[in-house]
Amino acid sequence: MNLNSGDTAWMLSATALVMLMTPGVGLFYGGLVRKKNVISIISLSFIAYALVSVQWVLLGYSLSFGPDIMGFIGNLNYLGLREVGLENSDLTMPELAFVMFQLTFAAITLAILTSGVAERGRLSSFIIFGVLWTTFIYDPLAHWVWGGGWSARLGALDFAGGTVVHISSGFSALALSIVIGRRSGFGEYDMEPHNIPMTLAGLALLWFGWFGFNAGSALAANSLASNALLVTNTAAASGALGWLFASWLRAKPSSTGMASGAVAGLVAITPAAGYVDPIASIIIGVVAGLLCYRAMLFRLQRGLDESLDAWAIHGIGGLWGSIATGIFANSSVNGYSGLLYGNLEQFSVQVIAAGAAMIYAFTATLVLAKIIDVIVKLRVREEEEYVGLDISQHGEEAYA
Amino acid sequence: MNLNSGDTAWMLSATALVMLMTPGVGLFYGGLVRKKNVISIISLSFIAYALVSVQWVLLGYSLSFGPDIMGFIGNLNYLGLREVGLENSDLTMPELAFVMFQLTFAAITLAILTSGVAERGRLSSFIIFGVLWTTFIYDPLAHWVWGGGWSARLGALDFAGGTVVHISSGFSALALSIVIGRRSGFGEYDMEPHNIPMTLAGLALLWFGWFGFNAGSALAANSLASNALLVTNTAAASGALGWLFASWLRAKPSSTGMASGAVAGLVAITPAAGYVDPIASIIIGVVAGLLCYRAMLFRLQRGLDESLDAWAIHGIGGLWGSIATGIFANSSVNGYSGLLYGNLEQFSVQVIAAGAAMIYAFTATLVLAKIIDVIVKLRVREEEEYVGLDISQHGEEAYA
Amino acid sequence: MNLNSGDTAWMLSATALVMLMTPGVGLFYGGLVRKKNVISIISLSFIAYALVSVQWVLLGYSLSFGPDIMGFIGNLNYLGLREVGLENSDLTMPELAFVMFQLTFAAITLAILTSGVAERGRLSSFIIFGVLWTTFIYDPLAHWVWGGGWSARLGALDFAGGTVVHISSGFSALALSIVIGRRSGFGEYDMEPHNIPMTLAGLALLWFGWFGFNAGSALAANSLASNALLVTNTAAASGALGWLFASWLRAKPSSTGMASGAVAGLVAITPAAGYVDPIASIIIGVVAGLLCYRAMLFRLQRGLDESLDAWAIHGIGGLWGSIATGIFANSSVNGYSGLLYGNLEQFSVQVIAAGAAMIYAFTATLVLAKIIDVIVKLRVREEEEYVGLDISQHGEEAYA
Amino acid sequence: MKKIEAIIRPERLDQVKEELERAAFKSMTITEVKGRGEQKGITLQFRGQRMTVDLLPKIKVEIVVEDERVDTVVKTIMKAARTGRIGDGKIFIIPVEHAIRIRTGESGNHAI
Amino acid sequence: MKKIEAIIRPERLDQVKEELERAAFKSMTITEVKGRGEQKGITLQFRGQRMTVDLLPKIKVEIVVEDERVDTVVKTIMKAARTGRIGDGKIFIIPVEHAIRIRTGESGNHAI
Amino acid sequence: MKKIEAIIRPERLDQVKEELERAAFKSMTITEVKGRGEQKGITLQFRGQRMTVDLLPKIKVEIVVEDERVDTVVKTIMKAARTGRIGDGKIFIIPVEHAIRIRTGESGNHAI
Ligand SMILES: Nc1ncnc2c1ncn2[C@@H]1O[C@H](COP(=O)(O)OP(=O)(O)O)[C@@H](O)[C@H]1O
Ligand SMILES: Nc1ncnc2c1ncn2[C@@H]1O[C@H](COP(=O)(O)OP(=O)(O)O)[C@@H](O)[C@H]1O
Ligand SMILES: Nc1ncnc2c1ncn2[C@@H]1O[C@H](COP(=O)(O)OP(=O)(O)O)[C@@H](O)[C@H]1O
Repeated sequence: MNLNSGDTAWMLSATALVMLMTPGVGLFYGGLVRKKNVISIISLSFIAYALVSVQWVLLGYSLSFGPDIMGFIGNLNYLGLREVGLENSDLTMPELAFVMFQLTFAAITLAILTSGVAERGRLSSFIIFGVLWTTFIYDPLAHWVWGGGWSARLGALDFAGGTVVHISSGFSALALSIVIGRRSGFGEYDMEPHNIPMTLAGLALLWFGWFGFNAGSALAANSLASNALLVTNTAAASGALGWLFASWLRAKPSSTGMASGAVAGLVAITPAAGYVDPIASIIIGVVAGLLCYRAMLFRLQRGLDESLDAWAIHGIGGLWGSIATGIFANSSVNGYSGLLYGNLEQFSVQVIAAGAAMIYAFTATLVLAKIIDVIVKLRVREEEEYVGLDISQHGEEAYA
Repeated sequence: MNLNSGDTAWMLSATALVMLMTPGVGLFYGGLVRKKNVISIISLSFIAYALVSVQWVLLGYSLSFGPDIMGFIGNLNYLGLREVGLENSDLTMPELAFVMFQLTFAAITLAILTSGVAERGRLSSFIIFGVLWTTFIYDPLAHWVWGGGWSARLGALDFAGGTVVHISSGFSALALSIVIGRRSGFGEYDMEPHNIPMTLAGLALLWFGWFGFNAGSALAANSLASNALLVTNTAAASGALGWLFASWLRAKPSSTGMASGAVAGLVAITPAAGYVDPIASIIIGVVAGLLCYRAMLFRLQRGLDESLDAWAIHGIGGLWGSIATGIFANSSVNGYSGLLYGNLEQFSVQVIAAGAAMIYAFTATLVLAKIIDVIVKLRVREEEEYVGLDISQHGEEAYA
Repeated sequence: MNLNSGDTAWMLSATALVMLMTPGVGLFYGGLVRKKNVISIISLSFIAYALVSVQWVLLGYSLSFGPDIMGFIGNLNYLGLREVGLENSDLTMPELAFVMFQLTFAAITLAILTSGVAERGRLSSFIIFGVLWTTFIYDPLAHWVWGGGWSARLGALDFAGGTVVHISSGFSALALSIVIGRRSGFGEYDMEPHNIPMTLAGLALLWFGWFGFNAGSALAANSLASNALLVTNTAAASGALGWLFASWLRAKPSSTGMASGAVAGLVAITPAAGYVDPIASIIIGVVAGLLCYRAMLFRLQRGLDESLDAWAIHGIGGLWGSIATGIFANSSVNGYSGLLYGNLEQFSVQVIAAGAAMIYAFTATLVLAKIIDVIVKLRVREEEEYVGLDISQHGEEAYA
Repeated sequence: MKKIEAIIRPERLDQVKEELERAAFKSMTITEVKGRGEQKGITLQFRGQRMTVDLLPKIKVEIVVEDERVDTVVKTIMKAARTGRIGDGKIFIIPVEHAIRIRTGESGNHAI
Repeated sequence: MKKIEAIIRPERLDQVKEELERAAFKSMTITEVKGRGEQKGITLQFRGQRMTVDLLPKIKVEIVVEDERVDTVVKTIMKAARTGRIGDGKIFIIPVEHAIRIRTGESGNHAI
Repeated sequence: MKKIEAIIRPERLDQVKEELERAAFKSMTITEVKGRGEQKGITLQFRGQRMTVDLLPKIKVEIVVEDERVDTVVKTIMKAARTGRIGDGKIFIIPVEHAIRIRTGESGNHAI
């Protein structure tokens, strides 16, 4: 296809928007941790971004989007972006723009799962873990869905990464948190968020950037992108209101709940954004708010210290969104229809694809984390955890 | 018309930019309140955004842009975005992009007027108020000016919302603050801003987002948008410098004054951005800075507790901008000319349109707020106000 | 050439992105200073932006891009943007969009050099200095490189401002810091950053905005812009990792080091972004991280109080980037080749252009700063410095 | 010498400072604290249930004075800090055996 | 009257508050402080070298009580604040000569 | 036992800590406070008018020691905190009747 300057313009902007989501995750998480760990958690997001930025150019793009090997992974043709022309026949934009757009997705996925090691993960071990995780877990998953892998061939729909980004990071965070163990003091005393306005500022960046994430996934400045933009916003709003009102039934409605609900709505609409209409997006968002709220309560009941709720919000929200795509897909939007319009097959395919992503991400992360833990220890020493990771990992204090 | 991918690309980006302004308002306000109310005021912005996001899709777009009823409001044809095609013959972008762009305007308008209930408004009452206000006050005003209502037919110019967004939110905030009453302690002891860097960060997001607000209102990526972008920036800069130097004559020049001046300049150029040239924008900005500064002093003299100066900045700035459009409109920019170029009629029309918006917004808000206050009480109880809204409305503390 | 809506769309977005970098600098610096000076340093960025916004429209654009006078500066043809049409035959976008895009570059350059007066500069003197500096130092430098001046004619490459923005601000900051002298207490006791998360938030805005800075400098939404986007990101990531690991050899790896490294990478790739390939960008970034880290250590050894390291990061990073362009330029990217591909001439030209910018910026700033210091004093009084600039210059306290 | 430790409402600090100044007491040290008294803070209603906000923000004002001036300081603070409602705070008097001015090394009553 | 000044671990504050409440001591003032004891904080290893983090965050709890209740308060705090590891903190007892309730002007034991 | 309460310049804290450590005093508690002394803070000029910044940031250092070591501590602090300019701060000595180590329950001089 020919290059289209409008499509390219939008993809450049969308890429910038998605990039900003990673520090958005950092700030969102940063506000939720204790004061002694805020530098650590924000830095982990940046470091995740930096590591993946380099890995993607050298290796990751090839593994994800290189010519298919057995439906599972791409080959090494594009190593170091060799043979990646500045233009690609399938796209209306330069291929490097596509490479870069996809890079931001790979990066934020790793950033999201820092939730699982929050306030106790060793910096050096996380660096090693991160590079391996993005290579062995993210890259194959991206290949399955977007790179021509088995999931794509099966006909699974994932518009902007419900499985690849959210199920994968959410369930990986859960696995990671199980391997690394609970924070010392968890369940014994309160670990209050140290700076809620920071979390809300993070939410602002996330919501903003998500427009690039979902509407950018149309890979063009067209009707589909416009639909994605609108439903993304509505789902976020509905998720925020859903969690707000649901939590209001039990206690005062917290702003962190509202924020979590908004993210839940954004997560859930991610796979669906190019397939569902605005009314469906309201339902998807509200259900995401309620469901992820329940998931969080469930996690707390079970004493699981997946500390910043990547599992409850991204994992469960992504699961719901992937399935919801199979329910609400409306052929008038993009030619695909879901259960609601009588297409049971799409629904089944969605369940299979989501389930496979979930199982792969969880299991592979469990194994990878365990191996790394045995070799270099994932967790800081007790006294390092006590004084906080900012001092013990970075030699800094956040606030003077 | 045909879809233009460049125009669409810009509108997608512009929409994202405007979206970010709402949390920008939240942070701007958040820095100005006391520590015990910061979560409340930031959350109000997000909640305003979420409420309007849903209302707009279900109802608001139809009331604003649906086929005209007597010049006053749109009909219900577009309820739930029924019959809103993905493409629209008047636009060079998908209509859903236009719907979403306009949504962000409706949302921020409600966020701005949270100034009037700052540090004392009940969350639940504000939710009810907000939904009704956007339906009965914003939607008609948007219809008057942009939806083919009487004001548009009269020939009033409002490029990006001087009347619809700023006069309406500013004067509504004033009405609201009168109904709800002063904060307890107002005038007795100082209520210092608790975090000025937060306010300055909010300013950054506002200034940034305003480029989408004004240059996006060209609805295309063209010369008009470029002119709007440039004059928006110049007016903001001039407003900042105007307020800075004016306040310097009385005391040390505060950063909050500089920030307020920048917003005043942005507000004032809003209706004018597609009609005036760069030199005019400097004048509009400087005058906005001086005028809104005086308005703030006047408000304080009068003991009015319109706490975060939505009235002084958005109300008076918007009034000035609407009139200034009638003065400085230069036909070389967009075919319209103002008083300066001998067109008294345009000037008169501007005064009428601005006056009508002011009166409608103020009066209707006064009535609506009073009714809601009688039924569910707009204000929290005294002891809730004393401990702060963060704890009493959200059960949270901002900083640990 | 004809207007292209896609190119225009991208330039409007890119301009907004670059605008956000200036408050990004403010926050980056704001986190690094002591609590008593945070309002001052953030405000200086905004004020720099506001001053240049007005100056650029009235005078600066003409001096930079007006018809050439002796290769040194533009003439006054475009004063007040007179004769600047809405369209320009060389561009595929409206000329006002180009004017505004360039404005954001001029503005941030002045903001960067506030590092040299941090925590001790008089507000009023800085305002005078700023207006003169941008007129006599920035505008000529921009003309040399981009306005058809001698450097351009010589064939020097500077894609997005390595010399104009970074060498110039970095070495000017150094000169300024020498004239104004060290902060009282410098070297005697620790002056710890007061809010590192603020610095990291600033980094987020910088990294994000830099996409507009570099990819926008393609002046079109095309392959070149896409290449610039990708290499910008990779260099930033590599710079962050480079500094992180280098500093890890000596001590715990600080987040401020990581952040500084990212900026160093961004600075270094700036002149090169349109000429080098992704692999080269990794090298450029890593070297930038190492080099600027060394430069910072050197500065500290020498007891130089160029307080926020504009010199070490922007000055040295810009120098490295300009030279690296002459080394790594790859003709497959944009038709130019560097030393690595046997083109010694390009390398020499780069050295000359960078050297000239460095010498001009340093010397002219030294003279200008000295003159202003003699006349109006650049520095606040000792007791004003002791209580902090927030109170003494703005009459405000950052946090209550 | 005594140290007067007054726990007051934050919104009364300016008034306390002013009144003390008028009474010629300039020196003081203040600390942001949180506290609760007998009433255990402030009780809010939420769906018929009570919820108590204890640990409200307070300001601790510390003033070291000669014994004979203690009374004046106490009275001055009481006048300025009193609103008549629960939460007005308390004043404690603590003995100080010695005071030294770091700058000059002066000690005793000269130092305060 | 005595002032009991207890420097405790921040993570134990809730427990200390609760136990004191159960023992009918509601009034208190708390301050965020930093401190170090004999062990000079916590020692970390970094490439074989030792690095000490002194000045760890602590909470200072101040409670003024009648002389005869000092013991109960001390015991209660000790019970609630103790983890058995270095850093548990200290309690200091300081004489208070006088206490005044600002709201009512009551003084002495009635005021605390 | 005495409590030494020193109000010092924040920028001198590191030096004070160091000197105390050299003199074998490791334990201390520090609090961020604001204060003013006789000079009422710092006076700035603004267009011919004077404007006073009172309540400058200070650090309160609290050290409880046996009676006989008070002098050493005071001298050490004075040496380290002194710049010779107004605002150097003050030291107050307050009686402590009792000290208890929470971890062990030890009390008296053993506990400090
Ligand atoms: N016995 C006490 N010991 C220590 N601090 C006290 C004591 N009594 C009162 N205070 C302090 O004085 C403040 C005001 O007390 P009070 O007037 O009883 O108010 P409230 O009932 O609102 O807590 C408390 O918040 C606390 O900080
Ligand atoms: N002699 C003392 N003077 C003042 N404060 C003290 C003294 N001893 C202990 N403290 C305070 O009590 C806290 C706990 O002391 P300790 O249990 O010895 O712990 P650590 O060894 O971790 O410092 C210290 O952090 C300090 O704030
Ligand atoms: N009488 C006093 N009571 C309580 N605090 C005092 C007293 N005198 C001095 N201080 C504390 O000591 C600090 C330093 O005092 P001083 O050296 O007189 O400085 P300055 O003149 O700058 O206020 C003050 O800021 C205050 O916190």
